[in-house]
Amino acid sequence: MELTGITSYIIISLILFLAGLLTVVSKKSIIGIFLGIELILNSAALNFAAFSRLTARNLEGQMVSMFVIVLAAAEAAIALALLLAIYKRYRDINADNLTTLKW
Amino acid sequence: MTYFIKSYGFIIVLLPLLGAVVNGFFGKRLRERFGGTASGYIASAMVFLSFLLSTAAFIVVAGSHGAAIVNHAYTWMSLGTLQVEIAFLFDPLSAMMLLIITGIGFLIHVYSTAYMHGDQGISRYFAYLNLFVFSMLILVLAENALLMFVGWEGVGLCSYLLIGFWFQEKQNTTAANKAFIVNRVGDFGFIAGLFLLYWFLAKAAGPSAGTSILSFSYLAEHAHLLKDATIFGASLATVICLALFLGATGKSAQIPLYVWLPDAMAGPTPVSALIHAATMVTAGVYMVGRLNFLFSMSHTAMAVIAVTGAGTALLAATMGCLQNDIKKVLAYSTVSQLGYMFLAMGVGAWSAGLFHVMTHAFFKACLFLGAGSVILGMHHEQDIRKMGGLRKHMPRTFATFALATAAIMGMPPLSGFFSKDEILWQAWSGEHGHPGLWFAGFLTAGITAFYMARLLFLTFFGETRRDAHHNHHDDHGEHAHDRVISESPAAITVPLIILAGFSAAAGLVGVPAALGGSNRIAEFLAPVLGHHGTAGTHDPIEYVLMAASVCAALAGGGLAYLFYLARPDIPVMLAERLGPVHRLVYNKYYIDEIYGALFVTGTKILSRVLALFDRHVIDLLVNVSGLALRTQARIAGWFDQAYVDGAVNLVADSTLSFGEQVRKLQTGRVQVYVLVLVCMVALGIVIRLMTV
Amino acid sequence: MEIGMRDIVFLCVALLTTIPCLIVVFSRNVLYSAFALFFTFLGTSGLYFFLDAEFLAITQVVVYIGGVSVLLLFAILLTKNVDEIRKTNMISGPRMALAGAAALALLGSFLYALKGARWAMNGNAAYPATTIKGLGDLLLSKYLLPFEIVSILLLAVLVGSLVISRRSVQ
Amino acid sequence: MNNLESLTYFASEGFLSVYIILLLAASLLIRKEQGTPGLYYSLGIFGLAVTLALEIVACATRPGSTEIFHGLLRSDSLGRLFKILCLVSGILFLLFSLLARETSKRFRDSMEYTVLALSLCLGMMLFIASNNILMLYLGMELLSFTSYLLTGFVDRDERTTEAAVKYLLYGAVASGVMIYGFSLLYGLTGSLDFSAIRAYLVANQVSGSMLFISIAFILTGLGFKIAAFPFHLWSPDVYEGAPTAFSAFLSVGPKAAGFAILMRVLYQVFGVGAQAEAPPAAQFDWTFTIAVLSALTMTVGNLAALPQRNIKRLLAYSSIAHAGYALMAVASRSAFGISAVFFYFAVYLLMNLAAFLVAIVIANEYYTERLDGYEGLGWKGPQGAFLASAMAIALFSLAGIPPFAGFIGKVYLLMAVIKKGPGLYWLAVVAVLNTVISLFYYARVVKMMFLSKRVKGAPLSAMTTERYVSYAVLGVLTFLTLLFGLYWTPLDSLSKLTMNFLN
Repeated sequence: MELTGITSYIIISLILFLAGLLTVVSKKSIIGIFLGIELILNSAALNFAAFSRLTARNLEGQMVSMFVIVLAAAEAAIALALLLAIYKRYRDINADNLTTLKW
Repeated sequence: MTYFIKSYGFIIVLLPLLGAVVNGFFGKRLRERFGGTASGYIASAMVFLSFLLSTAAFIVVAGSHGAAIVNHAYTWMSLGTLQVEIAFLFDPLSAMMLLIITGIGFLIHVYSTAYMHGDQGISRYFAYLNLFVFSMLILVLAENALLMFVGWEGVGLCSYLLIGFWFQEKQNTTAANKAFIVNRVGDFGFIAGLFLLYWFLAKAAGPSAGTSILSFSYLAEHAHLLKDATIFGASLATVICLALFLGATGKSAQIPLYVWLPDAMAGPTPVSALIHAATMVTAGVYMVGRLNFLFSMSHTAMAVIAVTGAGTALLAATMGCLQNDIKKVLAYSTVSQLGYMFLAMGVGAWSAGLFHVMTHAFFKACLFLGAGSVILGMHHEQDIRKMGGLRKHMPRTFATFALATAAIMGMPPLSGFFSKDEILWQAWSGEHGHPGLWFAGFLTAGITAFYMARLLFLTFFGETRRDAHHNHHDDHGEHAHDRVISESPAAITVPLIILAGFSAAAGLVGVPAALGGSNRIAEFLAPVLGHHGTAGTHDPIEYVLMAASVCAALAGGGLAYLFYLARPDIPVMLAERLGPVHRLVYNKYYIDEIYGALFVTGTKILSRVLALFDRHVIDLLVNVSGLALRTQARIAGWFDQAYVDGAVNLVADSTLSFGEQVRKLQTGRVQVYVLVLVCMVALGIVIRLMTV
Repeated sequence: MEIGMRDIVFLCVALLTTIPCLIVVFSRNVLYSAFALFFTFLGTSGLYFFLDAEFLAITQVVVYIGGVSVLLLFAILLTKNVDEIRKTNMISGPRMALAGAAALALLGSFLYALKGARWAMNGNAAYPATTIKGLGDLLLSKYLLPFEIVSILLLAVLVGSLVISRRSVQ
Repeated sequence: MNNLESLTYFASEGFLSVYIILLLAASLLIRKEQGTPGLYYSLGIFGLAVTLALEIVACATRPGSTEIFHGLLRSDSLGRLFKILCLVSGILFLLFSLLARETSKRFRDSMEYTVLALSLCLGMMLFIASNNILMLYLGMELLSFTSYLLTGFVDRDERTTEAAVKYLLYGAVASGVMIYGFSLLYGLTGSLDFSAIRAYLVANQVSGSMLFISIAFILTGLGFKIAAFPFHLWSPDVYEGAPTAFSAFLSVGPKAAGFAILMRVLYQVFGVGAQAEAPPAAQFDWTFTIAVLSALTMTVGNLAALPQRNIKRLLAYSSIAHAGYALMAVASRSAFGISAVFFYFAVYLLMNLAAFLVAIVIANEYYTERLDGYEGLGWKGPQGAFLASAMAIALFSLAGIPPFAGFIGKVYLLMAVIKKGPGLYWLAVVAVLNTVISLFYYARVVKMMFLSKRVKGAPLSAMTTERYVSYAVLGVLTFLTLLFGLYWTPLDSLSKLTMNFLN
């Protein structure tokens, strides 16, 4: 097994992915949650790039990675806007505050 | 005229719908413009027109020597092999039902104009009533089983609406809900039966099958395919018939689903007469008759029907003996008479059963309307213990009521005598008959005579006892003194007289051969139902049985005379002597309570498995094992009134509380939502990988 | 197995990617988490170089490190007093425990699946020497449509975020 | 087919894209004070109506299935019909926004709202038509991002922003998981195009476990879009918090789009049972998985709806339940199932939007979303009677009671399941039981409207222009609900067209 082979990349991306999930679920601040989401997207982009180069050997995967990066940025913009709205109302960004809507 | 029916038969059905639409949407406008009676006139006129057309249809059918006339209105749906048409079937069976529904329906509409006079919701009432007639006509005229089911659901809905008509009182809505839910159980059986039927026939006939598998003509032609089919080891025909019969027990109030009918008396009295006596409840009988070719394929199902019918007849009759609410007595008597009809169906005496449907429609409608007249005269008093001596005040009501009572008791030569004896004779001698069944019917005849005579005597004879139970009704008592008991107006008495006339004479269409008649009704229905029974033969036993049942009726009547007129102290004494039995019957064998108990137990299991063995359940086990009679006081105390009444609601409540639990999943924390997502995905993947 | 220079560098980059991402998860200081994320992005960018995806690596640096990370820092500083930051990134223990169990389950099944996974090896295809030209060609031929659509998407997001943030700034 | 040729198949989407840009440009020229009330909404409705017309023309003139834009998109009847459905719901969405107080009063001249709505529709259309992983992702994100923004667009109370944030966080995770799953699929098959993926799966032995993980992740994203259990938790909160017009839209348009693409992925990529070439990838038979999800979705939705006292939340849970019903036909894995899903959504659009429209009128009038606001509605004069009857018809239709269209829709779904054979009979039983449960909460609302002892609150105020429009729309929706309950042959033949896409 080659160290720079596909498996290494997949394991790295898997670590990023799971770390992202853990972050999303456990952090109390909305920014913390969002860090996790970025990790998840990053892991997917890495996967696409790795498959693109090492197994499929076409550029399509890289193409997706690029779009994923762009969309992540757009998502960050929306998140920031909403974050400010939340902060304005609660003076806090604890996600556990957001429980008016339930049951 | 044949052409007219063939092309425009649907008008008969549409007229009441038109009335319902007019009353439903413009009722308020009408009332403002023309006063409250306009709704009633419109509704009655629609049904009357429908009745006229029905008469025409009847004449056509009678003239065509049994050939069915089908009016294809339009293709309702076409789903692959299933094509359902809105088509109406005019044959002797449906023509007869048509006359009963529109005829009696019309009389009851007229009666209602007086009975409901001044009620706030009068246009709503007539809209419902018209809608009911519409649905019932669909049910009866449907050319295929699915359309029939539509009518079946429709009458259920109307019945629900009408029972809860005075929804301001909680007990009425409770009764309506009970009727609705119990009927749902039955409907489930019906639809399951249809499903099986469709499924099997579609499969058996293969791609070459016609597209209208559920039409009655197709069913009649292909029912024989079911002969050797089995499902889960049981005969398919039996399973289908039993499922359909479950539907019939729901609608026609048979064991075990009869419990809704007595409660349904909460509705206005004309409704009780129209829906819960004359028409809707016979839907089950009609359905069995319509599908007789199917039922005759399964001996097991026939036996079940016959036994259920006989059992219901007997059980309900005993329950009727100790009721004190005038409408409840009639309700139990309805259940009992329906039992008779199913007994007839079960022994294969199709035409006898339907004959009884007809006669029963007349005399029971007359009785209910008479009861309504009495209730009106007594200013909404329904307790027969507080009546008495009414024959002087309400002579016309009394006369018609007495005639109808005699009819239901089976006094020759009134209508009830002929239909009942036909059933009893068939129960003895029919191909599926059995002396045991006859005996149950015979016994029922006696008990019926007893409680009907009791009703008559307590209501119309003796002295007025309006103050006897004064202290129970403090709030109304003071007013009662001022009110005078008087005969009802003509809009009420004329329908009564007409119905009484028919109750007396309708039997003449079915005079059996043994009495020199030719049983014309059986002959008339033969194209649909086939020739059954032993018409034409003379068996001396027939006369013996006939005499026996008349004697039973006379004995019952006499006993009632003894108990309630001559020696009123006897029933009191008997009640004391036979305390437990009396209480058992008086409380209707605690069937409602037992159903309640079953539901309660189910609820416990559902919502709190851990609490399964809490005090109540252990109590229940102790009580059941300790045998009912000794501990019934405790059971009765335990199932307090609210618990029992709410039994049906409890099912709803338990579902609700379950929903409350599910709702708690939604904590409002978005990270918990994500957590659920992650865990579920992980769980799914792990399960999958472990099982491959 | 012979370990060459390339492998050692790869290992370093891989560690640079994965170790910070654990800090992202477990740090209680949101600033630390954000900086750690910054390093993860940097490491990913390095991995892209290993994959001969220079353009992607540069995009990653520009968009993520230049844009997203700064945006995040911006958000942190905008919504918090600097003194409070220390205790702002609390972790919910029970949720972490449950999610940890789920993550372990996922990890296990993934590793199990990885053992039998047969990726679509397309060894014969010629991989372009410079990916930038290839990507450019693709963007102007097959992927022209997504390119256009993403511009509409960015436009819509811009318009929408502006409305919402303007409202909250006012 | 190359980009230029493809444009002829792309008329509607192309028009919409250009229109969005033009609208943005035009808004720079119109100064705020010049704008007439409702101008942008009307412009938006116009744009969508033209798009709809173009789509209908395309549907009529371009039958058959074609891959366009080098296989990025697919032009076929399944997509086109679902697009028409989504566009209709989009038009109604803007109309409802105009009619609802919360969106019309303060944002009467909001260009941004309209642009977001149009972009959302564009996203939906691309999502439905996508035939490529990238396009699917892009379409879905265009749809999602604009949805997040529209949810939080109106600053009505604290609930709007909360809903938007929850929606964003949940949606981002779900789509992140999905794109991760797609990356695995790309690794397993080496291609982004669905047709190529399909061909690879058919030709090669692909690892079952990894493929399953990938499918599970992909289902997470699509399940999020259709709000199926266990990915449904966001939807009640978002529906309750979002502007009512938008909740109404969310429960129909994006959900239908999600179903369209779910079926495309499941049937086209992972194979349909009826096809002769049983794919080796059919090591994973997803029928059972979807069936279980379907049963759980409808049960959870219906049970949770029982105790609800807020009409929007109640309809949200009911919408979850309906997704469960529709999933049932997806699980049937047959061409008939596809047409049943379409049929159901066409009917669902009518009845659900009618219910939401009544909720909008009531919220305008009484400022309440709680069920108490409906007490005795049926007795509040002719207006009240009309509203209450329309609501009752909509709810009974949702419950699946015979003379209404909802019943026929359910019959189609059940037929699809039963045609599949005894293996799925249990699902049909679960569905029927669920229908019974659902009757409880639908009937409760009807009961409150008609059988309530007290007539609560003031009588309805006098008619306004907005009210007339609302009633006209409500009348049409209700009429169609009734009509399709009695005569649905046109809808039936339309839905049969969707089956073509498999060829």
